Order: sequence, then structure tokens, then C-alpha cells
Amino acid sequence: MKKLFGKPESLTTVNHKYCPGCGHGIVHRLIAEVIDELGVREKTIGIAPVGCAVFAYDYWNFDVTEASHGRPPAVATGIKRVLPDRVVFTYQGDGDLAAIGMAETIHAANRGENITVIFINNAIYGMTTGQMAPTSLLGMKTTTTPFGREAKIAGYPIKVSELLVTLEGTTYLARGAVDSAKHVLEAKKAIKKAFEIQLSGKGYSLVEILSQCPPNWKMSVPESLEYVRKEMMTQFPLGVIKDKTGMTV
Amino acid sequence: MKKLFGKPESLTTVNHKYCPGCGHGIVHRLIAEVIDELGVREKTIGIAPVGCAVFAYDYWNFDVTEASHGRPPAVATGIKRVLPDRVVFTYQGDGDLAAIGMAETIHAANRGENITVIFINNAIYGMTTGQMAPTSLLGMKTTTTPFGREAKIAGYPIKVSELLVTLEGTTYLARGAVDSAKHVLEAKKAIKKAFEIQLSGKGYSLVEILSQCPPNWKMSVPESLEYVRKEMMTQFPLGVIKDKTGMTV
Amino acid sequence: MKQLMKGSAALGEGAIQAGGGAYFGYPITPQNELTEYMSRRMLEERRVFIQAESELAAINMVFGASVAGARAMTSSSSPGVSLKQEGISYMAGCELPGLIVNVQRGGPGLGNISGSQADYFQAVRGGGHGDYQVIVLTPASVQEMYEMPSMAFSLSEKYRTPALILTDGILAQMQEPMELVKINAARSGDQSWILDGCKGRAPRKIRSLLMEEGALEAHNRHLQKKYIEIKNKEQRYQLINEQAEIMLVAYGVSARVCYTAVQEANRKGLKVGLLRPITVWPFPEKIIQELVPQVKAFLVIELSAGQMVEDVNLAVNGKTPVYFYGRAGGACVTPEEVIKEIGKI
Amino acid sequence: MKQLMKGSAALGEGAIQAGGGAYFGYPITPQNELTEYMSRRMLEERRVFIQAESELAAINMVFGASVAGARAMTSSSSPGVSLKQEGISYMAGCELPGLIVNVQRGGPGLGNISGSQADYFQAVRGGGHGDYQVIVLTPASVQEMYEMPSMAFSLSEKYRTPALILTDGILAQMQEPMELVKINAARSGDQSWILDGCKGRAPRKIRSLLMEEGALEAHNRHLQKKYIEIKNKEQRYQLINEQAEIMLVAYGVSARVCYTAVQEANRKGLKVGLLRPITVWPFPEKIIQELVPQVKAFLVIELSAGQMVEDVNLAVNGKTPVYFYGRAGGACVTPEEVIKEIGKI
Amino acid sequence: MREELIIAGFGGQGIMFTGTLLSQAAMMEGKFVTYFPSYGAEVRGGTAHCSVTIADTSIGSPVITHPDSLLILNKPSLGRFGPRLKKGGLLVLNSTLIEDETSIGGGQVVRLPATDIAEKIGQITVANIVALGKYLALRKIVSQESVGQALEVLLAKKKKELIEVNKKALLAGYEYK
Amino acid sequence: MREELIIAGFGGQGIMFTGTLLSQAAMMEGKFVTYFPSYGAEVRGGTAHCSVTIADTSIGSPVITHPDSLLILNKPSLGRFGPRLKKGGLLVLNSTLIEDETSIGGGQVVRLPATDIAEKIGQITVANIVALGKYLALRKIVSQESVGQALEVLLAKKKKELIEVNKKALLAGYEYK
Amino acid sequence: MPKIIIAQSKCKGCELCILACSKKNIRLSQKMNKKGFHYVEIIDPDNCNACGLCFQVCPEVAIEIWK
Amino acid sequence: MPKIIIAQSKCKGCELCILACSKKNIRLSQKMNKKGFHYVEIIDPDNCNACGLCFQVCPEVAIEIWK
Ligand SMILES: Cc1ncc(C[n+]2csc(CCOP(=O)(O)OP(=O)(O)O)c2C)c(N)n1
Ligand SMILES: Cc1ncc(C[n+]2csc(CCOP(=O)(O)OP(=O)(O)O)c2C)c(N)n1
Ligand code: SF4
Ligand code: SF4
Ligand code: SF4
Ligand code: SF4
Ligand code: SF4
Ligand code: SF4
Ligand SMILES: [Mg+2]
Ligand SMILES: [Mg+2]
Repeated sequence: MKKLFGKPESLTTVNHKYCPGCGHGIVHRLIAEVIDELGVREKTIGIAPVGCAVFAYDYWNFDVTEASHGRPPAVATGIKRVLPDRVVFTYQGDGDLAAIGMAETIHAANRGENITVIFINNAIYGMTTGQMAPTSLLGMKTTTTPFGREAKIAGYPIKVSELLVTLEGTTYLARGAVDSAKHVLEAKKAIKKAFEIQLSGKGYSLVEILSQCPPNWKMSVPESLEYVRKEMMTQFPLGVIKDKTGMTV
Repeated sequence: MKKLFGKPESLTTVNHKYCPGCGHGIVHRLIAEVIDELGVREKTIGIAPVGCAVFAYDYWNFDVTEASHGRPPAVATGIKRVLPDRVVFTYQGDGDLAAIGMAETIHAANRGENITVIFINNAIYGMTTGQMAPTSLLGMKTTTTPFGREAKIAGYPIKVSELLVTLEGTTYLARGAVDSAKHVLEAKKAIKKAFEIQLSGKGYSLVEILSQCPPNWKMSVPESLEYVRKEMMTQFPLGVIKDKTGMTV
Repeated sequence: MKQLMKGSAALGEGAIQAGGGAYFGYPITPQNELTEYMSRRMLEERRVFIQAESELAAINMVFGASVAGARAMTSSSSPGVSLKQEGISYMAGCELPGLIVNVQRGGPGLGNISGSQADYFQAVRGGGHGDYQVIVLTPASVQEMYEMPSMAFSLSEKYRTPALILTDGILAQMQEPMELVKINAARSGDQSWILDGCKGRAPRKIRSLLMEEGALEAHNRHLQKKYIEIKNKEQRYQLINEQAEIMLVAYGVSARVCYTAVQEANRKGLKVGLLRPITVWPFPEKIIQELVPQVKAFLVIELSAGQMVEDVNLAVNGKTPVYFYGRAGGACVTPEEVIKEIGKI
Repeated sequence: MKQLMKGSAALGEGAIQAGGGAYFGYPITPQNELTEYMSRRMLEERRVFIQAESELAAINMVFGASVAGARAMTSSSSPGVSLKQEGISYMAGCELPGLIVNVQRGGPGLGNISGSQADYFQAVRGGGHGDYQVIVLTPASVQEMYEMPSMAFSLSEKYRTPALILTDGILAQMQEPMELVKINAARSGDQSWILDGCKGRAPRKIRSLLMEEGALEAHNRHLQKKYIEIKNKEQRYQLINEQAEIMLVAYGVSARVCYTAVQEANRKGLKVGLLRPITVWPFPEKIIQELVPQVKAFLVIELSAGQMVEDVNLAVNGKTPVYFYGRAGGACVTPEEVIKEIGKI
Repeated sequence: MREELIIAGFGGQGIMFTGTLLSQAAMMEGKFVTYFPSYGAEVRGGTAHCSVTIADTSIGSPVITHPDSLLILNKPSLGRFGPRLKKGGLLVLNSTLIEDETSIGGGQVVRLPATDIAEKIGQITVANIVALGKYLALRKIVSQESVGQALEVLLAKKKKELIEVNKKALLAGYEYK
Repeated sequence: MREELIIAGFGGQGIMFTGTLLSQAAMMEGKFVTYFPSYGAEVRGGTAHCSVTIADTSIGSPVITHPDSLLILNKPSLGRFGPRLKKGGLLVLNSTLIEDETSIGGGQVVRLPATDIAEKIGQITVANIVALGKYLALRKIVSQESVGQALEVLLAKKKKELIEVNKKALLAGYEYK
Repeated sequence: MPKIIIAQSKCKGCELCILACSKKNIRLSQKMNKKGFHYVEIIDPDNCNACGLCFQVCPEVAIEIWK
Repeated sequence: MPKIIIAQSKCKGCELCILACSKKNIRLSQKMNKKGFHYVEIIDPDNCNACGLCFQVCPEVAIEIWK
């Protein structure tokens, strides 16, 4: 018998601390599979964020460093410039990447750093238990928008991938989701493509993944999947937002 | 006899410390004229940046506060939310607004803060004597790009106004220049429009002004004007980049 | 009437009752409940609440709101407060009032989210650049969490320098009975520096850049004079058992631990007392100097590797032995440990 | 052969000769010449130079480059160094080596651009959060500016904690004859923590988050043990006139001022000496304690309102009088003023 | 009088509510009380617990190292907190979820099938209150009536409909033999 | 020997170059020397100045409060630095740009039309070197020859063609009566 | 016949696999694992086609499929 | 006839007004002001049409025009 599906080598056997149904675990596995498939586990350095995925270094079976909240792009820049032939990626939440880390995100993208950014957009601050994120939808009730997010007070959900489009340094920008097996497989393709771009030295790639956070959305898992499909995907349409390499996924 | 042209009331009589030919002085006057014309001098609060315009508080004849480098949008937010019926504007250089202050810039814009941002793009760090700015053109020799700005190392010139277009919070984005009397007059119209938008409560407005910095560009004043016209305007085309109000200047 | 309240909520309500007009925060454990409390209550009161994009933005929004004349505040926990240091130095330089709350957690780096007291130096020695001080208050109960914002705002305005409430994850998270007593919300100090538009007056400028020869030195002399005045007038503390031979010194949550230890030690017949600084800047050095002749030893207790103990040493200046016991990294000292340490003296 | 060199350029060249592999900076006066020097020389040497988008980004790039095994550094001046405090705390927590240069200027706030020494507390008391220390070195000549990066890198690697060179606008801007002596670039300390891909070994992790019960406390105990070892082994200083009755204590540029004052005082027959700390953390307290019996008074001179004087006081512990003279806000003390102060003792 | 109690179980078992409820009751009786939650924030999974100290005189630290009593609702919590129990202390166990039979050195171990009892009452989520009832029966720290009143205060606003079933659970635990 | 000199004028008058040149010459003569510029950075306009200390023994602070000598090339600088001159000190003035006739208490005031002389030499920008020549003639801190050699070192790389005119200016100043 | 292994100890009962399975061949168990989660189980091993959809969505990588 | 006043003390001789004047009616003076700048002067007051272009570009607001 052959193992068709199972834990990739680039994952450790440590159990996740994520809530039931959380998308983080799925994306961790996708990254690990891609790294295995590309055969780069032994030359990969990952950067874990401050967010629910802060313990990601325990889950990946390759070198991983922590970074302070919002600064993974700067840390990645430091690593990649020193070791240009290694594979360097950041894994960041929407608070990390688009709130406190917005300047670092834009500038690493603009410099066209030859790194890959995996961006988990769950429209909420998961780890700190449910505050508004820059990507929270209008009207969304969070612990810091108890009356729903109102644009006048708290601004609009930021479309990060679209925002980065105008920067010449960005090579590949795509958005996926992990609400269904179909989307999971598509997301994996985008992630793989992003890493391939890095391996061929073509510059900055970012894959945004819409991800469910049932407890902080105050929803059951099925409800949260519906929310991803009905609400999130309307605001954040799936697909390739930019591809300078001209290839399609 | 009638005074046709002269110092507006909103300027003090203090002499500028700017270098000969610098665009800052022109834009200071335009802002002062607009404020006079709108009759809002007594309810205006300006925010001076850290940059060559750091002493702007001495030049304007209304309330002005300092802000730490890059943070004028946050300071403006604090002021405007407390005093929503006052006129609040920031005056910022490209280093201040687009490098260290990028996160604050994006988020104030995204919140649609009802403020006006006057953005002096001189493609250089003037005050600190000529280092590369986020807007420095490729190939430009600065004190920190002695061999010319190279995209691989230092990234691309950022088009700030274009970058902000995707943010729903931005109401009006325009780019002008002060290389000639014609452009000066156009820039003034854009500035006036930006303040009018604030006065009517329509939200965030930003006017980017291409400005010459002869000494740090290592050029004579006429050469610097040519550089603005030939090089800067190619990379940063003049005009209205976004206008949600639908009106034209 | 008493009610159960969480420390962080009490602090938030206290700030609101004190007339806090603008709150700017960014989530971080263990101070999230404060931000969340404010997100609801400030809007209910039609005041300003913004979840800022970062701690840096938050402190600079406080700067702006303060410039505009509001009682403005921000709160965070250790890593986030590190990010505010430049802004705090600017506020001190510009002589702006304002309130910063640090709900300390275990460090350094990301550390953990347990209560800690390892940011003492940062608070009282100026973690930012330049010679400046902020007034640092340390509550030790939920009741004090509620009452201290008012004190902080008014000292801050009186002396035109930022105030910091230095608390920790334990006090912020705990609940105990407290009373929503009436809070004084009267603004104190001169207000002729506020920027609200120059109607009917000369324009005003707020700045800390002083390039003219000698100007910054003169400004620093002015600041130092003010700091000395604060040192002379505003040292606050609580003293339990004045006649004690062994005097514990502790603030905030560790003072509570010491309180239990003192009770037990006294039961055993030991002459142990507790000096609890309420202001840690200005540090209550006068009372320490007064206690020196009678006290055989000071024992400083902190949830850190030893920071406030330096202030005690500086005040005692070698005249009485000073001992230290602490636990760093988010661990909490127990009354039993304190008693054991007393035994060692 | 001697040559005239600017302090900042000397420091930059010294870092390059010491094998500095990656520099990340952001412009700020009075350290611009250092960033500019590196922008040319690092590229010439095919090493890493980035003008970061901010000081925050710069320190985190240093974090990354250090993780990847490079001798990494950043430089800034006071306000910019305040912004690095969170990052420095993370580096200390993660036990990463690295070099931070602070070319101090007048504060607080935007202040001015003259040389100053008012960030001493920030450097030695941990301006960031948590219980941590960085090794702080203070050059006093252009020659030392050149030689110190090597010392900083190797101490930093040996003990796996960041090092900081605390200098000022005067030393950075001045020129004087110096020699480009050969610099030791050998990497020191264990390197088995570097992340460069897990080829042929188990994956490595760098982190400062320690959530398991007791883990962060244990980590802090480990750190404190290391700090005590550094305190015991690495106190460095220069002592002029060991037999002096009045001992000046000063570092960096104010030590130079004192040097002139000592010469003149000696000419007048006064028994004045100078203790110049070269490391200010660890502070050379042992030599101070040794000097106590013979010295009638210490006079601490700083370009600040008085910061290092506390370390002198803590070391002396009341056994000898300690005096202070300083000027804050970017003003420079003169030898005449020092002599006048000596006269007052 | 001074009682230090740790309540522990899975997140979702109402651990925090049980602690707050007891604290509220103590306060209403005019006692000194502190309540301190373990904040699960920034840690997903694992157990939740809280510490309640009730005394006649004012209370120092709300952190409890060696509790007088333990109320343990799931198995992992037993492993974590069991060893910390003060010598001779009281351990109340939810035997529905904890099959463990080891005794605690010198202390009193009381097992009750709190989840089963709660299920019988018709609301599985009140197992915590059942256990609290038993605990109160053993240690008369506060009266059953005060807890009943506290329930009314705490549930008055949003969950009025749950007051009755909680009171039932409290009684069931109190009277469980 | 110890000489503290401040050189001041407009930005663009070669103030910094003059100071570096003198320092280079002093170093080449084996003397101790420190050079400290006033950094115009972050201040536009105003005057530029630098401080040069030359001595036989090692030098402490490079900051000069009361200079032994002043080399003043424009009027605003006279107002700023004149009052700081040590009693009995030397003041060399560029009389082309400074009409001022006030004397400095007790000191020696020497006026030379440095800009005029430079213009005659055919390079208005070497007025600074003319003034330096005069200063050296009065205070023989370093020899004319050393300054000549220093000129060759400093201009060797990029501005070789300017060496001669600078030497001429130096001599003209040196010999000006 | 494919072999499908679900690690009970890893499963958090999120039901994502249940929703994903085209064969509706997975259900929640009545039993709880040590972490307090009702884990899932295969209803009919013979009915599984080894399509791996359940694996794709499982955040815990709790499912292994052999054939 | 318009009156045009150029404040010599404010002028920095940047020549922007010279470049802007459609009448080519402004020139650099041989003289320097206190700040060390060659300031500008009107060549022929009668030739000025008060168009204000010089004013528009002057960074120093050194020009005043009356009519
Ligand atoms: C400087 C700093 N600020 C704030 C925090 C607290 N914090 C931890 S995670 C987080 C946000 C997490 O949200 P996100 O990045 O969206 O990740 P998620 O948990 O949703 O995956 C915050 C604000 C911190 N640790 N450090
Ligand atoms: C935190 C901090 N970093 C850096 C500086 C130094 N600094 C002053 S102005 C400036 C940039 C000026 O450039 P820009 O914003 O483009 O304004 P300009 O001078 O060109 O008008 C910098 C980096 C500072 N004062 N504070
Ligand atoms: S809180 Fe949300 S993002 Fe965090 S682990 Fe739980 S489900 Fe995932
Ligand atoms: S340096 Fe450039 S921006 Fe600054 S005043 Fe001079 S010309 Fe203007
Ligand atoms: S492999 Fe396919 S058919 Fe089999 S259980 Fe999984 S989803 Fe269902
Ligand atoms: S998807 Fe995984 S964790 Fe979720 S129920 Fe299925 S097996 Fe369990
Ligand atoms: S007003 Fe017009 S014509 Fe007259 S000087 Fe100025 S630009 Fe020339
Ligand atoms: S534009 Fe103004 S400053 Fe420039 S030369 Fe003309 S008058 Fe003088
Ligand atoms: Mg998120
Ligand atoms: Mg600029």
C-alpha cells in the first residue's frame, strides 16, 4: 500500500494549538507540502509572526525564527540579503501584516525583495481574542467594534493585494481561501507558484489566504465557512491579482 | 493703489531658512493664501513635519504643532477627532510621509480622516543632506546611493498618490508642481480644492507637489527645474489622480 | 455600593469619569480588556475612541489629542510600550500632558503574557532619549485602578508632563469588590498652550526642536527645575507599621503579596512593615531617608530581576542594608517566599 | 601611517574591517556620515547595505541578518534609537548578537543636533521592556571609534547579547589623526544557533516567546547568570592618575574635556585624576570600589542632567562624596567649568 | 477565615463563570474576595482555570500557588493542579469526565458525576454549577442563598432564562451524596 | 604650544576645507590636532564654521569656546564669534565683505581684502586660502610648506587642477602686508 | 480498498472533513478524546474512494490515506 | 503703472523670478545682501505689466506688486 495523503516531512508531529476549524493549520500544511515538493526543506528559513501562528516554529520541520509584531518583512529582508540562495518566507496575519507592519510590508514589496509572503486574512485579531483587523468587514462586530465596524470611525477593510499592485517591486500577488477542498488545492498552487518565483530569483510574491476564525467571529465552523464565501469573497475576490511572470497558475 | 500680490496674512514675516530656489517656500505661501481665501486662519491647526519644513511653525501665522518624524497623520487624527470643526492639515516630505510614516499615511487615508495632507515630493531627504528618498528616481545619485539608485538594492520610486487610490477612504488625490508660475497656480487650485473638501466634511484629501531641491540634487536652480519637468513628471505625472467628489479642479 | 470589577475595566471607567476625552489603543494581552472596554464606553459617551494601526500611531494620536486640549490616553503592554518611547520623549519635550498605561507582562522580547514588573527602569529612567521624566503611578487594587487616572490626568496637566500608570497583568485581570466613587474631573493647570485655532489670540506653536544656540539647554534647565519641584512635592506612598525593623518595599501587585507576608510575619511576632510607593517617579526617597535610622534592613520585592531596588539603594545611600528578592519572567512571588527571605536577614 | 578621519567614517571602516557583513540604517543627523560611508564601502566590499524605511525596520533587518549569521549592525541618533527599543529587547530575549550605534544628540523630543550624552539610562537600564542588558561601549577618540566595532562584535557574539556603541555628535563629526591598524575580524562564540537551512542537522528555532509554565522565568535566570558573568569579566576603563584625591569620572567626549581639565589641574598642583569607563554596561564598579578608600571625592561629568552619576553613587554606596556637573540639551562642558567645579569641592 | 480555591476545566465548561459567581456571592456577604482568571488569550487549547480567594480580612495577592481547595472538571486539569493542593486540602472532581482513582495525599477527595447530573437536569453546560454546589456543601464559605442571589445578579441582563436551571444545578450538587 | 582657531563664513566660502587643510598640515608635521565642523545639516542658511585645535600634547575636547584666533570671512560671523575671542587674541578679517571697523578689546585685528585678492588671482573661491595664508604668517602654527603639501594630498584625487591656484592664494595671503 | 486513518487524539471535531466528504462518509463520534473534543470517524471504510478531500481540509493533518 | 517691490533682504537670488518673467524684466544685481546672496532687481519698472508671475514663483515671498 502507498500513502496517498499524510503529514508532509516539513511538518513536525507537534499538535497545533489552533481552535477547531481554524484555517491556519491547513495553510501550514500547504506550505510544508510545497516545500517538500520543491525539495527545499533544508534550505528554507521561515519567519513566524506574532499572532495565532506565533508557535508556527514548533509546527514546521525546518529553520524558523520569530519576529516582532509586524516586522517579518524586515526580518526576512535581513535574512535573504545575507543568504540570497536560501528560501525565505514570512507567514503573517492581517493585524501583523496590514496594521502595525504596513510600512514594512509596503517597503519590502517595493524593494522587490526576493521573498515569499503568506498572508492569512481572517479579518480579525485572532490571538488577542477578536479585535478589529484592518481587513474586518464593515458592520462586523468585534471586541473593539462592539457596534459593528463603521467606516467613519474605523475606516474601510483594506484590500492588501490590490494595494500592492501599484508597486513595481511586486512580481506575484494572488488570493485564495481554505473554506473547501477545491479552494485549498487552488491555494496550494498559488503558494507553490510563489515559492517557484522566489527560487527563480524573480522577486516578491505574496499569497493572501482568506481564513476562517470561528470563535472570534462568534460562529460555528459551518457558519464561518459561509461567511468566508458570502462576505469575505465579495470584499476580497479570489484569483491572481498580479503576475509579472505572465504565467497563469 | 491696490496691493495685487504680497504676503498673505497666514504667513508670518519670519524669513525662511530654505535654500535658494527651494519649492517649500512657494508651497507654504500657497497654503497660506488658500487659508486666507477660505477665511479659516483662526480655526486652522497645521502640523509641521520633521524635514526641511520642520520650522514651518515659525512661518505660518496660525496654530501649528510639531510631530515626530513620519507621524503627522496620527497627530492630525488626534487633533481632528477632538476638534472636528477645525481645519487640520499636515505638511510632509517624501521621507516623512512615504518612508518612516508609510503605515500612518495609509491608515489615516484608509480611515478617511477628514484632514488635508500636503505632500512635498522632492525625491530626496533634504534636511539630512541628500539621502535617497522612497521617491528618488532610479539611477539617481544621492549620498546613500553613491552609484545611483538601483532597484535590486533600493527598490523603486514609490508613486504615493497612485498607491492611495485603492483605499476607499481617500476622497481627493492630486499631483502638482512648483517649477513654473503656471504649475504654481494649478497647484494652488488643487490645494484649495483639498481644503474645501475638508470644510465640507468629505474626507481625506492629499495634494502631492513635485518640488525642486537644487543643492541635494547637486544642480543649479534652472537645472533642477529641468529635472522636475523631464524626469520627475515622467515618473510622477501631474493631474488629479482620484476625485470622489466628481468635480474637476 | 460595592461591585465586582476587573482591574482593566475599573481603570477604563476611572479614566472616563475623570473626563478622558480621547483614547487610542492597539490590542495586546494582557491589556486587551481595557481597549475593549473603552471601545464601547467611549462611543457611548460620544468621546473619541480609535483602535490605532500600531502603538506608535496610538501615542502620536495622544500627542495630537493632547495638543488639541483633550484629556488623552493610550494603553498597552510591555513590547507595545517600548514602541511608544520616542513619542513619550516628544510629549515630555513639548510639555504635553497625557496618560500612558503599561499593563506589564513578562519579557524581554515577546516573553509571555503573565503579569510582571520588569519595565520599571523604562518607566522611571526614561526609556526614550534625552533627559526627561514622566510621572509614574502604581495602583495596587481595583479600587485604585479606578481612582488613579484622575490623579494621573491632573498631575500631568499641573506639571505639563506625561503621566504613566505602571500596572501589570495580574492587577488588570483580577476582579475584586470596589466602589464607583465620584471622581474629580476638573482640568488642572494652565491651558494657554492648547491649539484650537488662533481666534482672538496670537497663534501658538508646540515644538521640542530648539536649534538656537543655548535654547535647548535653557529648556532642559526649565524641565529639570520642574522635575525637582515634582520630586519635592509629589512623592506618594503608603506605610504599614511605621515602627517596623524590617521594612519591605514593594509596589503594585508585589505590594499585595508583601501585605499578606507582613500580616503573617506580624502574627509570628516579627517587626515587619511595608512601604508601598504609590508614585515611583518621583520615588518616595524622603520617607526612606526618614526611616533609615530606625530600620535595620530594607527588603525590596519585585516581579523582576531587581530594578526598584536601585532607587532604594540610592535613597538609603549605604546607611542601612538593602536586600532584594524577586522573580523575573512573569512568575509571581508568594508571601511564603517573602517570609523566607525575611528569615534570611 | 596616520591619517585624518572623521569619527563616523572611522567607526564605519572599523566595522567593515571587523567583518561587518550587513548594515541597515536610516538617515538622522548627526550620524548621517556613517550611513553614507557604509552606503559606499559596503557595496564596494560586496556586503549588504540597505537604507531601511525606518529605524524600526532597520533594527529588525539587523535581527534577521543576525539570525542568518552575519555580523550585523545599525546606527542612528537619539530619537531613532528610541524607536529601536522593542527590537533590542527582542534581540536580547532571543540572545542574538548585533551592533547598535547611538550617535547621541540633544533631547528630549526632536531637541537639536548637537552632541549629547543624555541617552545613558536608555542604553544601560534597558530602554526596552523586560529584564535585559546590552553591552555598552564608549569610544573617546577617532582611533577608538575605529577599533571599537571589532570589540563590540566579538563581545556580542561571545555572550550572545546585542552590543551598543554609545557615542555622540561631537566624536562622530570631529576629525583627528588616527591609524588604520589591523583589526581582528574573527568570529567569536558558539555558532550552533544560526539559521541557514537545516541541511544535515535538526531544524533550529529562534524565539523569545516562552509560554510554558516556568520557562520564561528559567530563561530569565539564564540571562541574569550571563549578565553577572559579563559584569565580572568585562568591566573596562582607563585610569589616569591612580593616586588622585579627586577623581573625575566621565566617558566619551566629556572624558576628553576632563582630560584637559586634569592636565591643567595637575599643573596647578591639584591631585586630580580621571576614571574613564570604556564599558558603561558593565559599569566599572570594581575599580570605583577599589578607589574609594583613597579618593576624597568623585566628580562625575556628563553632557546630561546627571545619569551615569547614579552608577557611581551605586558603586560608592555612600562611602565617599560624589559630585556631579553636567550640561544638558546639547551644550558642551568646558575644561574651565570642570576646574571651577573641582574648586568647589 | 481564608479560603483559596482553584477551579479548572476545559474552556467552555463555564470555569470563569463559576469563579465570578462565587466571588459575587462572597462580595454580597460582605466578605473580602479576589478573583483571578487564567487568560487563555494568546494560547489556544489547553485548560482554563481561575483562582478565587475569600477571606474575612483584606487579601494580598490574588495569585494562588497552593490552594486550600480544588474544583476540577476535566482530566488534564487534575494532572496540572492536583499536585499543588495544600496538604489536607479538598479536591472536588467531576467523575463523569475523570476516571482517575488516585487519592491525594492526606486530603479529602470527593467525586461526583457533575456532567451526568447536569445532563439529567437537562442542561449539560451547568456541570460547573453542580460541582460548585457540592463544594459549597462541603466548605460553607458562602451560603447557597447568596449564590442564588449572585446568579440573579449575573444573569439578570442577558441570560435571565438560565437562572432557574442554574439554581437547580446548584441544589443538585449541594444535595448530592 | 596650543592654538585654538575658529574659521567662519558663509557656506560655500570653503570654510570646512580651510579647517581640514590646516589640520592635515598639522598632522603632517606630527602635531596633535582636532578638527570639528559645525554641521549645517538640518539648518538651512546662516553661517558655517569649524574649530581647529593644534597642540604639542594630546587634545581633549575638540569644541572651542574661547578661541585664541579667529578667521572670519563674512559679516554675520563676526557678530557671532567676535565676542568669543580670547583676550589678546588674533582676529583675521576678510575686509572685502566686512566693512566693520570696531576693534576687539585688547586683541590684534588684521584686515585683508581676501576676496579682492582672490579675484585678482583669478579664482574668487580661494579667498579662504588667502586668509589662511595671512593667518599663518602671523601665527606660525604650521609652515607654509606643510600647507602646500597638505593641499596636494587633499586635492590629489579629484581637484588636481586647483592645487596651483590654491598655492598662489596661500602665498598671496602670506605675503600680504 | 483504501485505508483511511483518523488520529483521534489529533482531531478537534471541527467537522470540516464531514462537510468536505463527497461520500458523506464521515461522522462525529459520541466519544471525546483527551482534549475534550468529539472526534470524527469513518462511517463505512468500504465506501471511501480515497479522494483525499477530507485530508485537504483537515487543519490538524489528522487524516492519513493509504491505497 | 504698477509698483513692484522686491525685498532685497529676503531675496536669495534663486533666479526663479527671472525665469518666470515674460517680459524678461528682472536681473541679478551685482551687489550682495547681508546673507551673502546676490539679489534681483527690476530692469525697467515701466516695462512691468503686474502679471505677478514673478510673485508666484518666489519662494521667499520677496516680491510685492501694487497697481
Ligand atoms: C508590539 C506588539 N503589539 C501588539 C501585540 C499583541 N498582538 C499579538 S498578536 C496580535 C494580532 C494578531 O492578529 P493577526 O495578525 O491578524 O493574526 P491572527 O491571530 O488573526 O492570526 C497582536 C495585536 C504584540 N505582541 N506586540
Ligand atoms: C525618528 C527620526 N528618524 C530620522 C530623523 C532624521 N530626519 C530628519 S528630516 C528627515 C527626512 C527628511 O526628508 P523629507 O521628509 O523628504 O523632507 P525634506 O527635508 O526633503 O523636505 C530625517 C530622516 C528624525 N529626526 N527622527
Ligand atoms: S482564534 Fe481564530 S485564528 Fe486563532 S487559532 Fe482560533 S480560529 Fe484560528
Ligand atoms: S535642502 Fe532641498 S528641500 Fe531642503 S531647503 Fe534646501 S532645497 Fe529645500
Ligand atoms: S477520502 Fe474522500 S471519500 Fe474517503 S473519507 Fe475522505 S473525503 Fe470521504
Ligand atoms: S477535519 Fe480533521 S480535525 Fe476536523 S473533524 Fe475532520 S479529522 Fe477532525
Ligand atoms: S509682474 Fe510680471 S512683468 Fe512684472 S516683473 Fe513680475 S513677472 Fe515680470
Ligand atoms: S524668486 Fe524671489 S528669492 Fe528668487 S531671485 Fe526672485 S525675488 Fe529673489
Ligand atoms: Mg488575523
Ligand atoms: Mg524630501
